Amino acid sequence: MSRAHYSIFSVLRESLRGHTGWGPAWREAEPKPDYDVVIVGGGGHGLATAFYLAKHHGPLRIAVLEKGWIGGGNVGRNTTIVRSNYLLPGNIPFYELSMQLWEGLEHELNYNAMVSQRGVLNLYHSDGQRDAFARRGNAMRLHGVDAELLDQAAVRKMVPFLNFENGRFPIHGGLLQRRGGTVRHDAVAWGYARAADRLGVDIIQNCEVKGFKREGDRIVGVETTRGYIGAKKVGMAVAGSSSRVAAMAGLRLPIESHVLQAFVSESIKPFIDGVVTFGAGHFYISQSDKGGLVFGGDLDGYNSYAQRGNLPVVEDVLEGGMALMPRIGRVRMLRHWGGIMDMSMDGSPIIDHTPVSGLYINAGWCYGGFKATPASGFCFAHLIAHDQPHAVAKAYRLDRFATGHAIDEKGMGPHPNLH
Amino acid sequence: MANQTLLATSAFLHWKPVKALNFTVEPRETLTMASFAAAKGKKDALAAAIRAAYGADLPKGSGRVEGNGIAFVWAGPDQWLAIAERKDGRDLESELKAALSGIASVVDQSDGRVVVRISGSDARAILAKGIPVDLDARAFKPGNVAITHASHIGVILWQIDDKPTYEVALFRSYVDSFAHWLLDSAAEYGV
Amino acid sequence: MRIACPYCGERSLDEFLYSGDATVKRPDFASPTAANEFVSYTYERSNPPGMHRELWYHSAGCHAWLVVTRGIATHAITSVEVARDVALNEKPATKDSI
Amino acid sequence: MATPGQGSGTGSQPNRLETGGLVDRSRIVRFTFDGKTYTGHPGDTLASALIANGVSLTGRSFKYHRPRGILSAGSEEPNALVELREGARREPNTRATVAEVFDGLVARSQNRWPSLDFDVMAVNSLLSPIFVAGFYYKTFMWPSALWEKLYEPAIRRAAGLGRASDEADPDTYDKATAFADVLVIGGGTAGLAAALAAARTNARVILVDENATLGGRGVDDGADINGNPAHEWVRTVEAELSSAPNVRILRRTTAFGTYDGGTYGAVERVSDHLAVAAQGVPRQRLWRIVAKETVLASGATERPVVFGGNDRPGVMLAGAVRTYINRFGVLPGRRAVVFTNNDYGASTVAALKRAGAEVVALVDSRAQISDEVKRIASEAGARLLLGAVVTGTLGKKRVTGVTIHTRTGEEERLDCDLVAMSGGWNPNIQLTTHLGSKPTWNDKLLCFLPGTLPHGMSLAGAVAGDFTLGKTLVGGTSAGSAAVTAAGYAAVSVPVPKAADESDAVAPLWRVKSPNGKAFVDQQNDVTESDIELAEREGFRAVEHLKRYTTLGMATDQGRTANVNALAIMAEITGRTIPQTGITVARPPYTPVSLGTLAGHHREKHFKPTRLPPSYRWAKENGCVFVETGLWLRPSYFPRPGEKDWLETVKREVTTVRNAVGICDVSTLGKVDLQGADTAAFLDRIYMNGLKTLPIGKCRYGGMLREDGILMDDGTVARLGENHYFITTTTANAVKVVQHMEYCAQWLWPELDVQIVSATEQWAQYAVAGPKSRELLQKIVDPAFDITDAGFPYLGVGEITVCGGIKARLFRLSFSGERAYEIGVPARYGDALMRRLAEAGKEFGACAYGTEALGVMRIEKGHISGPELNGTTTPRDVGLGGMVSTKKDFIGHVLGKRPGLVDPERPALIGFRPLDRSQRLRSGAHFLKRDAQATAENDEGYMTSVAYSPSNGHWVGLGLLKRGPERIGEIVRAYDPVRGGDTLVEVVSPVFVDPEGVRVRG
Repeated sequence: MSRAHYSIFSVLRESLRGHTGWGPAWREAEPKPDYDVVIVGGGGHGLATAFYLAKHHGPLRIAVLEKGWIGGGNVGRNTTIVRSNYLLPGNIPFYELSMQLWEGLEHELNYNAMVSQRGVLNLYHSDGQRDAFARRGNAMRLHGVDAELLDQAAVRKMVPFLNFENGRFPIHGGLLQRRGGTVRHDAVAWGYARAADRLGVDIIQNCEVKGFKREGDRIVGVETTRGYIGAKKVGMAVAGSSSRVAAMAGLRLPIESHVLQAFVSESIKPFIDGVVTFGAGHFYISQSDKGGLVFGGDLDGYNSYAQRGNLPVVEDVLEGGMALMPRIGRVRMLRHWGGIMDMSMDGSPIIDHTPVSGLYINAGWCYGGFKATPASGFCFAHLIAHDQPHAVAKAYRLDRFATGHAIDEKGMGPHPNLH
Repeated sequence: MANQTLLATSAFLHWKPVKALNFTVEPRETLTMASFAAAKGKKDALAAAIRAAYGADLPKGSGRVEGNGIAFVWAGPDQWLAIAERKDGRDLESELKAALSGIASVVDQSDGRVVVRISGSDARAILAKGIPVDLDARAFKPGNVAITHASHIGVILWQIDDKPTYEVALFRSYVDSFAHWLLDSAAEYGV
Repeated sequence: MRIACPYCGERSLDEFLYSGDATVKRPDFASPTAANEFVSYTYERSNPPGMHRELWYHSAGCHAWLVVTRGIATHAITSVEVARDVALNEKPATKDSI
Repeated sequence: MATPGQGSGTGSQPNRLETGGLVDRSRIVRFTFDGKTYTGHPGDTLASALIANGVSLTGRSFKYHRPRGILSAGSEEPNALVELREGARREPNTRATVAEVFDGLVARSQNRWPSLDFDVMAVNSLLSPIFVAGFYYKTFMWPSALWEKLYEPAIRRAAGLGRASDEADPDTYDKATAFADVLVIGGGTAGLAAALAAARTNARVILVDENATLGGRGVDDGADINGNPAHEWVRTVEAELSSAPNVRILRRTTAFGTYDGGTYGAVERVSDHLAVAAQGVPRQRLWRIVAKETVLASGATERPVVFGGNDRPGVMLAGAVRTYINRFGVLPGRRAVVFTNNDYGASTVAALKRAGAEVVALVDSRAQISDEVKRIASEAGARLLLGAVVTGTLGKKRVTGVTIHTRTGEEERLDCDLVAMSGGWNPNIQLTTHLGSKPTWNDKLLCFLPGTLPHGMSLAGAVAGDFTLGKTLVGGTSAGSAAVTAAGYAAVSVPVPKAADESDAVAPLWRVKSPNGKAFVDQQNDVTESDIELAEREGFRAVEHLKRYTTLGMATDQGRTANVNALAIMAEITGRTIPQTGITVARPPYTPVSLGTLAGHHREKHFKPTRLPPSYRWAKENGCVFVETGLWLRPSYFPRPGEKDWLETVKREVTTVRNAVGICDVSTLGKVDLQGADTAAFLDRIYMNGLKTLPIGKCRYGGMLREDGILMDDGTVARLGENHYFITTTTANAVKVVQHMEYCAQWLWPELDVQIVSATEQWAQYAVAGPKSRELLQKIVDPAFDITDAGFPYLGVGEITVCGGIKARLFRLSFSGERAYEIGVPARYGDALMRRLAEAGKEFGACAYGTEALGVMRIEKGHISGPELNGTTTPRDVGLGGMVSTKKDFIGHVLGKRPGLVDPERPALIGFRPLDRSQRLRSGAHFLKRDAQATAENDEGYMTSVAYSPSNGHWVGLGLLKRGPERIGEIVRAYDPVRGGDTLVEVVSPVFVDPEGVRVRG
């Protein structure tokens, strides 16, 4: 039954027999001695890479190695936002490809990851911010991406419960991407895993990579907690742990690991439709289909591999929340947690060869990794298959720092914790 | 127009006088202040010069001492804030520049910072609402200094006596916001 | 997280700003390989999972720059030093790159 | 023996026992639930008062809308969630089991329509065969357009429990920091014993407890300590602690999170038990508690058993039954079946019996139990069914009976209105795991116990696995002594109170197989035993997968009543042990914390402090419109009567400056005083241009780069003496520049002699600009100072006096392109100086101007500002390439030469004017070649700043255009689709006024 097509009909059929007919969404594969491509990291990016490799570049023998349970990294602990409202030409086409892949995802995977395009609204609070958003919106439009610049009246109409009257920083308007929205994060990992599995990809959980095996300049396999696995090509998709894994191959990356906290409230009746970001503080919020307010703010700001943050940042986030939305004062925070971000030196990702032949890297996602999942997998698969970057990801080179081609959306310079 | 002199304006624009049973707040508007920092290699010379001129031993760490009508408040590594009453035209910048020539840089701070005196048995509980430093009598005593923040506003705080009485120095432009926080925090104590 | 500032005593995280790796040293601009050295100094990080020597700034306190040794996975701090002292100890007093 | 419902004054509370409990029976409070008025007593929770009134249906479940009642008596309650209060104070999802009743309390049930009793959405129960875990992922995919239009809106309409208020929260919140030698979390018997042992040493002790009253399970169980009722011992200890000056007791305070460095977050519900908070008193307070040592005495939460219909109102945790009887004096049922796998069943039987209830049976899943338990059952007249289990419940909105599967395999029905169940206890270990410690499984106690403890934490009582009263007192006392010793105090010997050690024997029972009806594991999220089986079948076996796939443990109790049972069931299905199956990690907060509390004072207008410039009062009196610039409120423009809009005002202000003189408060610019023998050398390494050669008494424009070669800030550098410089920064970067300079001075070049002092606030500074500026200044500068062009030329700086001896600094600088000065006086004179300048300027037609006019004039002169200094531009990009020294080391020198930064194709600063001069320009428009398609490939840069130029009579702009300076005269498109703009513009010099720079020199 594991290959069953998901549909309302199969659900109805199974409901008549107590759902006893469903099989595993993906097989629990045992590692084989060798593969054409080994993807290290069973998060969203690794699974998506495997799926697109199998779908577009096969036939290939592909394995995804995951040290714990799949989807346990970024894809399992983010604030679920998808958007392509980027500013720079190095980023826009990539994130727009991602947006388009999201839009077709459920049919491509036969898995409903609840891609929900309820809009992403970035508020502005000054003329300078408005013009910066105009520049961004215009850049998006030049790339064929939807963007609307709203004035205060239009924002009021959309989200009347914001603090228009008594704010420290007045809300003048917002930049809206209607196609932006949210996706049920865990389901992305499961959907890609199931679809990749159906294309023959071995998804191997509880299999930690402990080292790379090289012959000369070339990678030939990986040492794992479940033994040696040979590979013609190895792709790393281990954001959050990129430096650690790269160090096994002798690489130093332009990356620091930082903790970003995320928050969810108790479940309440939905009143926030899309995603709203506060331009005068570090706060963004949406409401899940279950009713929880999902929100976040700034990085804790220091290097960390601990998946937890500290209290001052919690307070900072909620100060922003109450500044923007004073009606949520009596709603309760249910949980807060920290995820580890590969913060790159310019705030943009890396999809590139490494100096080691046959070893490819997909890293540095900062906190943009979730929305990038489909395009990241798509472009990484392209790179691994063809040894050439995909057209929309060609700016994400590892050597861009040496050549002076940083892709710095925020203009913060080589300070990872400020991106 | 004649060159008639300018009148000073209070930094305490929207300040209301506060006097409750166990809590008083009093702006100190008549201070002259200057910061000074030791030139490289001149720390000992600076300490000697202060001792000679004012009979005070400059605190090496965070502390406050008094000598000849001046309070010396530690204001960071090798930096101090000198504070005195501004009576009879006393101007600490010129006074210290003369006394410390060649051994310390001196910068007038009489207008950059304002000082608020906060006193009374409820003061600790009220200050604890914004100042994240342990002000308990066993941890913080008269003569102690903390550079910290009060409700997102940078302050230098020191204790004067056991009532307890504290003084808080903050940058001038923040006075209104500071007052708002302080009075809000004191409201629970009937202020 | 609480950091024991050598000057001010133990203070909460919100008084400090973090500024990255304290093990990289600014290269000499006149070195023939300065271009590469500056790239490495500015961008490449070991980002180790264990103890990390890093720069912090006591921004809401005494304005001292500090070198903090801290476990990245545990957040446990084993030492806090004054950055100026660390720099002077590591740098010959006579060296002046200009 | 107490009997229910007979006491005077409680006539309307049929289930109130005549005696017993700690409520204040002398007073009556009235409250409403779903519009109906009831009475209770001070000391009641909403739940105990509802039980007293015989209300057992309190809510509907999330997914299937099944009727639900009160499961527990504490903060773990998953079912009895209500909307409390009304209007702006409406508070969703409040646990009735912890909400204290007060006179006038209004509560409503939630997630039901039209009423709790008749809920249309209960139809979902019929669809439950379809609505199993994960069914969303398999459906609603076709056609895709319907997801946002139909499926998801339907799901969202059904989502959520209570409703957030529609209005801003009117209550106040605050925050405070507290420091303790010993923090004791939990005021049960263990915590009290620990606090007492610590307090007697004079150490600073903080005791927090989430309830209104102390005592915990010792009181709930009606136990004896030192031969007297436990609550008497509690009262004695409380009295001693309350009177000790070194002890702070925080009641109604939940320690919700463990953070690094011995910091604990706690929320004190200061006024939630009152109808209205007293004047000046916050609703809730966030405590940040910094503790040297912490004794965690957080107790344990009882586990439900998973059996058919275990969610029906009337099924209650056995410990909660005892709590309602002993603490509140109410009886949750008259005919009870006690269902258990442990020896605590006996105490529940005894409590029920004592309270006058009939105990129909003690159903114990164990075949063998102690004689003591048998004796108690027999004394209570309860049937003892050993090796038996409850398989299902009867009734609809209230239990009317149970079905039993006996040891011999027979089915039996028992009538009852209460099922008191106990599956054992889960220690409340959450605060031990917040820093990442993994709990360990204990096979004897059948629970997770804390693993490695956070630094400084120790345990006492049930959280340590000491489940008996006697052990809690012994363990609490010794933990308190040990903690206080570790905190540096000499321990004082404290006698350990005496109490009986009842048996804590327990045998595994997680679920009853072949349940009669749905068996719930997570009651709030409606996750059933068969959902777990389905998850396992589909491969979601990792505990995190199980949780995420089924939403188990994600309810408002974070799985306190669900997780261990779920793990055990998964372990059983997969043939693994519980620890092999995994553990779920608890995240803060321990119980949900209201968002307002975490914001405290800093909300709405007080989100951030507001900085007021020195002449704020003058500006306000003169009708100024202010603008938020960072934390500052800066004068933006000064409208005068009759001016129809801001543009007209700004035109007037600019024209006045260009033709006469204007005054602008520029005090917000960062100002830094630098002194020391190496100051010149130091600044040379920080600025891209040379400053060593700057003569004393002169200013120079300077730019500083980041190490990556990108512009960081610009400003002026004035040399006041051989070793004394005074620099200005932009308003936005004032703090950042000081930080950067201190970094350079302390870390990069500690050998240099330089002292850095921020002087931003010391000086009120005014730009006095315009052809008549010198004449105006002449009127206030004291006659001893020569400010003629000869004596004080362009870029001069001098320390002078004004208005008869007020010390001042005069700079001959111009941002506007006119003859202009900046004059600084000590800040206290700022307002007076502004008044004086305005007054003295009248004869010249002077006006005040704000940031708008300032911006217009700098654009007219092609000067860069924030939009050009955006963190991605190089000096070359903005026309300052010539300033960059090639001879010296400075920050940004080496990396600024990277190919990507010196690429001639990079957009560079140039000026623009509309081809049709009547058209308006907009910042943020992108440049395209005149005939090019609007595509990304044709994007050649963007407009950074625009202004209506009164001097030119049309809009002018600055922008970054690919090879801009080479393209003067070319016509390009300024494309602005987000505002419907597409304007042909001419590329022109970026200097629109006085290109020769004559006027600035006068």
